Amino acid sequence: MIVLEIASGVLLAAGALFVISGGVGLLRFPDFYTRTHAAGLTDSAGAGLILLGLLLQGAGWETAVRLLIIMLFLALTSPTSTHILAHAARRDGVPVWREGDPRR
Amino acid sequence: MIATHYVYWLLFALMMIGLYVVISHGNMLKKLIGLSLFQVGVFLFFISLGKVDGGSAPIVSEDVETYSHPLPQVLILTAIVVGVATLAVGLALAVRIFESYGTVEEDQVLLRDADDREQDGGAS
Amino acid sequence: MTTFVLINVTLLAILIATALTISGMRTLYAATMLTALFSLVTACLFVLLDAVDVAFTEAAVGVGISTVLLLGVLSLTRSREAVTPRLRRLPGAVVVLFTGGTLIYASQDLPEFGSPTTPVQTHPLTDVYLRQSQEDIGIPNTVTSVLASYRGLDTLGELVVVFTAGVAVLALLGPLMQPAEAREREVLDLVDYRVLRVVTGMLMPFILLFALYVLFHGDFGPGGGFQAGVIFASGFVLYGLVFGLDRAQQVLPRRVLWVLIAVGPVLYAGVGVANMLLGGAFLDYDTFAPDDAAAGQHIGILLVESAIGVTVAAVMTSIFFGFANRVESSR
Amino acid sequence: MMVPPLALFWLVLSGHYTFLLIVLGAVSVVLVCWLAWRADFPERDDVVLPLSPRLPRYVLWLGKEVLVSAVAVVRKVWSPRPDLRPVVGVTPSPDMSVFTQVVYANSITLTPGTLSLDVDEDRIEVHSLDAEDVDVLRDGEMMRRARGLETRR
Repeated sequence: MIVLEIASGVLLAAGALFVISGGVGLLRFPDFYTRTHAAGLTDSAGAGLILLGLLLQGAGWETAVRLLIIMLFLALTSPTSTHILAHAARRDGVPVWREGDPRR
Repeated sequence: MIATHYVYWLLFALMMIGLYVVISHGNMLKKLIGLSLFQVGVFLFFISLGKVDGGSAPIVSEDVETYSHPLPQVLILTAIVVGVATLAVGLALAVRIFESYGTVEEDQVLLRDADDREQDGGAS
Repeated sequence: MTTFVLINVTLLAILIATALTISGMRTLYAATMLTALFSLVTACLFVLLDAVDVAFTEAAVGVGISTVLLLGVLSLTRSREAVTPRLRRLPGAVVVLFTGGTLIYASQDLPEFGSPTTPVQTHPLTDVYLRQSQEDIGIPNTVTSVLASYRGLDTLGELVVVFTAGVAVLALLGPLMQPAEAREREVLDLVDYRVLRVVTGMLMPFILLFALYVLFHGDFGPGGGFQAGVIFASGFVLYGLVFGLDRAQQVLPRRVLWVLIAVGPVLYAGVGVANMLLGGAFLDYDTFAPDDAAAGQHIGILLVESAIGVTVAAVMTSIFFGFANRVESSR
Repeated sequence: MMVPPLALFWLVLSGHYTFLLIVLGAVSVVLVCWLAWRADFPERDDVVLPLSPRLPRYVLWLGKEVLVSAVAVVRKVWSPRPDLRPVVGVTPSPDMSVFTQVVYANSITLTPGTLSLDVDEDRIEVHSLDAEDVDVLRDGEMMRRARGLETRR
């Protein structure tokens, strides 16, 4: 079982790295749309890897089923909310940042 | 003292921030938001009184020995739902006040009331 | 410093920082969003303090329903706060500092946090709730047995408060307003929100079923009537937000909702009266099955939790409908 | 149509298979189906969980894509001078059922670096951190795979 534990640890660490990168990107990127991309890192890769890591901890099938359902739920809702947010910004006329523009 | 009471002190700070918003802000919606901050502080305080070191959630199973106390949790569980229901009543009142006064700022509401009273006094 | 203390202090620090930001913010939309964040962090803290049932409720209420209500009210009133004059800040600060100081002084008398020898933990009642309840009632989740059985009368009172609050909101916001006939039906631009609509349509049945699952599995894990009611209502709030109020009201007509609001307290009190008729005390579920007390308790708890769930869901949904009607008719 | 996935959801979550709970579960599923029928979703034919045999393969492929593009974005986040040339492009999505189009749009959003802004009848507007990403989308591998879910249903 040591292999599983190592794999789980690696996945959790990688997930945490993605989550932190998402946060840093949120602070560093210049405008709304690019920041949304950074936040997407946390949502998709970060959350997915962390949940996979937890899945490998092997806590019985009831927990595993719940983790899988959470993953499915996230895979459905997080892109939807991101899309709607960006859609609303687009409709509101938030301009797209081009290279050389000042930060917003 | 710090090691054993830090949670209470931090929660008192939280309650006081909420209380400050309720007392000094004139906007009624802001007051309601402040009230819910205060409320959450109280909820957490209650729950923290039932917590035991190394305890787990009070769902009895064979391989767990220590449990946190269920009673505060029951009280707070119902209080949260009651809290949102009363928040809705407060918000409904705020909407009605806005409809008749055109503002949700306490000062302006009081000012309009004073004006009305003066006019009534002048007429009679 | 254990990990527990570290996580605890970090979460509390985030809470306090959020609260400070909210108190300084004049744009109320942003403050509302931060309040939702505040609730999420609170839910994490509840889990840390072993209160999983409470965390459940807080997450559904704080992030779902109260945020939607606040946003609705902001669109009805003004979303910018006036500047607080300096003159008003001072008395508030004095009162708060004085109260806070008193509380901290008084906290010297409080028992140590987390200690197993506090009066809360050593009181004989603790043993009743945690050990004896397994024989009396026989369900693992002691929160449910305390909520629905040991303190059933108390919970009936809470349910009546929720009922009253729902009626008060309906009275304030004019429940008899019938906007659907007078107003021209909005032509919904389906293509525009295609993604949102499809995903909502796919998720909503599962949210509703999850609420029912939470209702009926409150005996074994975190869950129960209050949580289920709030989750059920947030499913409908989601439907109303995405597909429009008219359609949401077609699914659950308001008249039906009003009946359901009253069904809960009546059913709950009816269970108590039935117990009296069977020769027991008010809400003494043992009388349902005289030979097997635990079975009687199970029936009683199931009925009472369902009553709670129905009323909470109906009250929350009709509060949302009330506010949403105002928003639509003020356009 | 909706009964099997809902019943499966209940059984998988429940974990307690006593007579009472199974009956309650059946009642709950019926109640939810009745409400969903009353709700009458406009795209009802498409609003069915895609229990297509190709779904697992698609999920695995999408997971791989997400990781690859996430690494690229992480590099941009941490580089001292991020090389950002965001563009708004359009990728066609002709003759798709609504459901497949939604799957496609959400897959675009789920991969970091691309973000679907607007879903139209037969095209999707995409914001991307890199012009190349839009070109890759136009090549159509993701679209082809998303379509694969539809045909084998």
